[in-house]
Amino acid sequence: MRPDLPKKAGTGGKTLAQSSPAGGPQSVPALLHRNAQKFANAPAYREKEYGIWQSWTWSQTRDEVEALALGLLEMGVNEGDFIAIIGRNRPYLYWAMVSAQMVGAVPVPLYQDANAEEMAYVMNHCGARFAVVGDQEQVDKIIEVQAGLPDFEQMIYLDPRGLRKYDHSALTQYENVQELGRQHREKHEAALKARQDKLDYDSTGVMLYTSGTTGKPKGVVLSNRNVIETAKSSSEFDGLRQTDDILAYLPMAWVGDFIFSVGQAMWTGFCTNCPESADTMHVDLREIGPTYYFAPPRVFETQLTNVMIRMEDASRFKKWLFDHFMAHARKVGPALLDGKTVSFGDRLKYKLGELFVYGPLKNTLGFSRVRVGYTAGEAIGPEIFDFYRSLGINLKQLYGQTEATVFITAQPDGEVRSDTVGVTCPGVELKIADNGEVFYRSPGVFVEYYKNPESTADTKDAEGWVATGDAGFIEEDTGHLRIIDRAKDVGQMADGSLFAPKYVENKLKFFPNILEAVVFGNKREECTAFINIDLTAVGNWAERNNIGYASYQELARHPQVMDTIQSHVEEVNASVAGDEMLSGCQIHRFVVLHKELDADDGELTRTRKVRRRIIEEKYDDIIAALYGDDKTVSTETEVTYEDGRKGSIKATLEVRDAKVFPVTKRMAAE
Amino acid sequence: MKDQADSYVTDDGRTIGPVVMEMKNITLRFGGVEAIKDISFDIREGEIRAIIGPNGAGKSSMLNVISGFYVPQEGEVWYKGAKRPPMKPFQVAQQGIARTFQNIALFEGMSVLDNVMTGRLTHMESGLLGQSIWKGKAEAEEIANREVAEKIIDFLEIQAIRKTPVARLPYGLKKRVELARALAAEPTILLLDEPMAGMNVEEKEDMSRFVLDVNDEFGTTIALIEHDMGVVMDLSDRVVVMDYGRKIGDGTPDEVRNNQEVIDAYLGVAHD
Amino acid sequence: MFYREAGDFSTTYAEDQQTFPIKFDRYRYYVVLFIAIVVVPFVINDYWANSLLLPFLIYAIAAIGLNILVGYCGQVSLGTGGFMAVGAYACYKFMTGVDIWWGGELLFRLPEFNIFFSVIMGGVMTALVGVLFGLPSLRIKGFYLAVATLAAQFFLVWLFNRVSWFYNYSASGQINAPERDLFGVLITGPSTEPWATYLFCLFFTIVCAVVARNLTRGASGRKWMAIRDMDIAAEIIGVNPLRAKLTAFAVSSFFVGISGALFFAVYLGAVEVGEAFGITKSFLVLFMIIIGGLGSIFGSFAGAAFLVLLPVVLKVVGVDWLGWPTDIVAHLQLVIVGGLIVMFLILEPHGLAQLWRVAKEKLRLWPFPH
Amino acid sequence: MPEQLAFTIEVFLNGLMAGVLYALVALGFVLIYKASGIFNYAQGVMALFAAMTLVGIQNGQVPFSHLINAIFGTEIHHFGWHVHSVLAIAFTVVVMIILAWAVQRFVFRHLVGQEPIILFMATIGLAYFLEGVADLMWGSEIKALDVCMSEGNCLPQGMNGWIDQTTFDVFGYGFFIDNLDIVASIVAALLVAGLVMFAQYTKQGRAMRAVADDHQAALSVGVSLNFIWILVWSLAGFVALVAGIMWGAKSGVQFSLSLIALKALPVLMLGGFTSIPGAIVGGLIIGVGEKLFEFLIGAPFLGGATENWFAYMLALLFLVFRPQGLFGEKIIERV
Repeated sequence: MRPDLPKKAGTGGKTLAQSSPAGGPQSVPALLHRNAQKFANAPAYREKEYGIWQSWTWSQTRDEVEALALGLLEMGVNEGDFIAIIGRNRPYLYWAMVSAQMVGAVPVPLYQDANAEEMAYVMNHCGARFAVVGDQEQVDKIIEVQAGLPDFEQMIYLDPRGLRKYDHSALTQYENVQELGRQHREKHEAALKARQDKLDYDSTGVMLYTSGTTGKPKGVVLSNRNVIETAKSSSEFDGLRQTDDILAYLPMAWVGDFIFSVGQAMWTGFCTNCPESADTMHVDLREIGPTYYFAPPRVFETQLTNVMIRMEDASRFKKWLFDHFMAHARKVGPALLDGKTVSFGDRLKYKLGELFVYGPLKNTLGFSRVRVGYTAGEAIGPEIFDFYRSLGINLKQLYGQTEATVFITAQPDGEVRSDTVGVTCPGVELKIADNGEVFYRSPGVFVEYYKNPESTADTKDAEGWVATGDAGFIEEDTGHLRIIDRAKDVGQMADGSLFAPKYVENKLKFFPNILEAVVFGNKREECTAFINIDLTAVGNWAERNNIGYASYQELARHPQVMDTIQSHVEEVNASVAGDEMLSGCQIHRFVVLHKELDADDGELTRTRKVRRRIIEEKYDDIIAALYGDDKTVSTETEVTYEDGRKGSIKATLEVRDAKVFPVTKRMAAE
Repeated sequence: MKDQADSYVTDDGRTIGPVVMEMKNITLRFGGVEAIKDISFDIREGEIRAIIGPNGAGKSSMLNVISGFYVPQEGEVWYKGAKRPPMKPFQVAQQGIARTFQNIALFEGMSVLDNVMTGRLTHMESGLLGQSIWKGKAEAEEIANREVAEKIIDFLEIQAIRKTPVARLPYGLKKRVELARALAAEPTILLLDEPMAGMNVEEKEDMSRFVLDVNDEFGTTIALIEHDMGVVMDLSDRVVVMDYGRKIGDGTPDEVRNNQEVIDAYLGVAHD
Repeated sequence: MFYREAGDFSTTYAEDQQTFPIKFDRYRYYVVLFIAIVVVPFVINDYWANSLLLPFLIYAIAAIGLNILVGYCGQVSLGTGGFMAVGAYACYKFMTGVDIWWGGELLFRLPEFNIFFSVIMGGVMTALVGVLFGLPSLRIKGFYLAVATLAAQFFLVWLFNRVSWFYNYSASGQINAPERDLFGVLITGPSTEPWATYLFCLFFTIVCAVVARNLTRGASGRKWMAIRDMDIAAEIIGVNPLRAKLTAFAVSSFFVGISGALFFAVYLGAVEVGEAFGITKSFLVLFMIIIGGLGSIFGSFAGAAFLVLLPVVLKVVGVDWLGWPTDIVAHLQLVIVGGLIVMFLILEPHGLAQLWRVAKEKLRLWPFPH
Repeated sequence: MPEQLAFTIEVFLNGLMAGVLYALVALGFVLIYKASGIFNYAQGVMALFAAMTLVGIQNGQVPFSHLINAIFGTEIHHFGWHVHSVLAIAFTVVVMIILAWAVQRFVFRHLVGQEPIILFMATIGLAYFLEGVADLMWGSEIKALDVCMSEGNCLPQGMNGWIDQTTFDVFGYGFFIDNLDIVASIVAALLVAGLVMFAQYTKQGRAMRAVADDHQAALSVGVSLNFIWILVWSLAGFVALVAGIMWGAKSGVQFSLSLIALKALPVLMLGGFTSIPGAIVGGLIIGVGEKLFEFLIGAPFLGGATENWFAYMLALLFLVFRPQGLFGEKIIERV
């Protein structure tokens, strides 16, 4: 056994030890057993496969998981081993995680779209001995790097398609492992029981690698306490029920998915539904109609854009109906949702709207049944946010991170606003450092960064306070937390005033036409920006004004497009000017970038966060031009295509000057 | 040439069984014209057997003979070691021979799923009465066969269009659906009539992949027609080359590639 | 607009394959059934029964039958009238007791069948005749066949006209339905209650519709449609064409026979084959399925309803309101029906059913146009 | 020569004459079918329509008078003049041409490329429509039709179907045959010959056949489909008119007239839809066949009236053994 095994590590664990419930289930497997008793015949997992929703009850799930666990024992999995889990969201993979925990191993979910090198790094770092993967694609990736993985032994795959001719010495099919387990049940039953009994609040539940905006990913070790406590408190916070349904479609390697689809699911016993494939996601969402739903802002954004685009071709009457009632919804919808008093007439009219517009709309989007909806990860545009809420969808924001097992703050029903991230979740304490950085402490605080004590020390101090790396402040009157930006990105302009790029970028990204924006200005006199247009929205606009375009690049440099973007930029400047703290961050010059920022080019993280430093290096020539005064700049950029080939594109970009505004007093609109 | 009875293993690890179907001196005439002149060849279990030749070489006619649609004036068809008595196409199908068509012959009035289900018809025998009551045997049978059909649909990655009427599909997808329909019959021999006809490069690659996968996963014996030599050569284990209704070559792709007559036929002016 | 499908999903193939997979549709269907079975019988009166409901129900059966043959199997038949006649006369013979003669003397006479079974026998006999006239369909295709079926039409009508055995040697050459009852309730004869006759027909209509649906969504249905869409391909993938076509003819004729029997025994009561089951009847039913929608059970109902309603409406408007002479209204009706047929074939070859489908799609997508 | 035989021969002759008429109507079908692939069920109703129009014009009836009276409560019926037959026929021809144009313009132009069966159903609808219109225009009562070339010599005396004197005799046996039938069959025969000529030797005729063989090709050599279609519909209309006159003169103008279409169908099945000679031969076979059958078997043993179905049964049985008809050539099916 390795000395640095998380079991006995983690100050965070100790300080909060007393908060572990006496007798209650102390591990995820324990929860599973509880559910298999309590909700024996209630649906636990569903997956759209072969045209219908294949379903498993809790007791069936328990059997499946146990079979796999026994199989793992037979294959010689040791306590403390790491088992990589790679693939799209499928019940079998969730089970694999629980099985891993049952046998005292640690599940390590990885991003399925990670390339071979990224995988190699992670698997090497944790020294995974086993991997459970989805299909041939994943198998191939691992085989590609297997040579460089000394500890790696066995791969277990789900979908045998195309793998028949592979050398099976280090390759086993999932079903066969389960079969193996069932055969050797009595041989290992006792061992399995023993290993499960050893599991307690402080044993490791899961290890998740943070995509990390900079540098190599870090392995965040989460104990059962972290998982169960947060699951428990957050479930109570939102009154989640056993009868709820969620759609599991976000990367399994992301802490959110783990907490929703495993933590909370296990705690409350609700049903986790997996879509058939990426391209049937929306149909499946509509069929399942989840009651508890999470999506990052961009998903809601694209969806809203699509709604608007589709409404464009609607008949005049329908369009009128839509606009008319949506206007009304914006007026009273949110108020109704927050249970504020609304005049009878307005209620009646809203009811009508519900019949003609909101209801059908929610239905076609698959939101009819959503009782609790969350968005997080980045700031969401006010009008996007309000759109969904005015429909009567209880969409809320939360603020969290892997190190906190997600929940730091969240918006309670009735106190929902687009510009805050809510109040502290149960059991969470907050403090704001002088430089504005937000610190928290909670039962969810991670144990450690695996094999990385110094980073652990940097992030978490002796009392268990964890630095979020975000700058923000707490509103005195409401106690709501407001996030301005990444702390390290909050810099200073040459004149010493505050520079919060993210804050401005978000305001920009609130415009449907703008997909991404990167603002520069640290230590400089004025701010400038890169902008990516949204191909869907702008492309559609182009079609309707029959403007032909062959590529993103061509559309991006179309003068009319430039004009629109410029007007957006200037609007933002106007609103930024309203905030004296940040008024220095108005954008003086900008370019519309000739290519879309892309994770494959390392410009974004897999969770689509902007990688500033890399961009700054890569496009230094353009930045130079932004701070120079010539009207155009020619550049050449390397790109990676879908199939991994590299290429490069040349382009000449137009640099535009944007109108800036004098500092004004805070206006009501803000 | 290996002996008809024994089986061998290809270098990519597939087992090719003994001969499952043999054409003996087939001659087919339409009125005066001889579409096929005294052709003989065999198809081995689990192999991919290609029949190639320029347009109008009589490939399709040959396929139609195999699937019983044309009755040759002379010659015999041996199937699973027995001489095949003259039979109607549907009987041939019931014997486990499924096929696709050069110019797609899907049932335009039905959904993709229903089309694939028609492939299962040879496996369904509940009577009219049972069906009219539906509950019970008929439904059970329906569901059992639906499961098979769904596996095929999943295999060919057409889940997203499961319930779309085929009339609305683009050409490439239709081809795939037709393959699905043929596969659904779980045939002993699968006949593909120019599976790549009218496809662009990617579609051709996809189709080739599927053909290989089918042969791989289900060990289905495949006999396919192509006039585009390139595609066939990397696909098939053995190739018959036809020209003007005669057989001018038969053997592994390499053997055929170096066959002078074949080269002439292909370099010589194309005749339709 | 009224559809709320989120959360309405199927976890088994049985659920996925049911007739109304969408909850909303299912409930609407139950409501209709409830009204038809429970409410109507209490409010029905002679006028409604005889001028609308009975003909509607009976024609619906015929339309479903013909639709199976034409709409699903693609075999056009113009012999519907003749087949209905078979149903009617078979029913008549069985309810009055079939008499078998040999060489001029009566061999024996079957007991009189109960009206219910007489109707069934009407269907069975028609099925047999249907198969007989279906045999050529193997060789003859398209409208060669359509025309061939006229042979059935004319021959059968002639047969029932000439062979007095069929009308029990009555002087009038007509057949009259004697009084018959089911569980003591009069179903046929002059003194029946509207609700009784209505329920009797309703029963058959519902059963036929359900059976038709079950057949068309299962293996048989696919065989038929395969033949319809591309008979050669169908045969090559293993469909026995003769079998498929003959089953279609049999099932279709069975339904048509039932409707013929009901038409005679329950609705008209007395029939002169020439006028009741002439070629115009064949066309009428054909029109029903064209207007209603080929290859759709719902269409069969819609078409029947439409063509039953049309004359009534025209009469009410033309004769009762405008006070025009009846013959003119009758002629107008010809013009309108003919015009409608052409119009439908041009604008919506799939008939009312298609319009319905489209409307439904729109409602499901509401407020989006597509 | 025994009586029986003489009768038989007489029946045979009658059949032959009827057959010529069938052939004539059948020809109407073949023309349209060859040129446009439309199987025109409305042919018979067109005959009825033509005949009624002719009578209407002759008697100077006011079109739609009944309808007008019904709507406006007026009492108009006739213009009060009488139109000379030749003129009336001329008018009627014009009407039929207009009809042809209308049918092409408003119905079949919109159905181009539909399956034959759909087109067929459309013509059934058309038949209903026309019948309704005809009745509305001229009233549905039975009308006498007299076609007179000039005062006095009307050919032949209208509805006097009866035969009063021996038409001619051979070996002392009197053959009784209706003059009308003789005239009719002569006219019909002439017309048939004429049409065949037209189809074979005139420019339009050749164009017509070109279209029949291959639309695209015909188009490419600059044949106007539209024109051809209107042409054939007009021809069909003309044929209908003649048939209408013959039939109408014989048994009066009434609905039953439209049933000659039903008579022509089996003729076509027998002769094949596309073959002109087929139509003629088929017509004769059916005509003779049904008369003889009725005379020898139907009347004595089956209770008569077998003409109704005999033709169909014959055609049906025949088709089962030779689906492509008498003159059609075998189709090789391909996939």
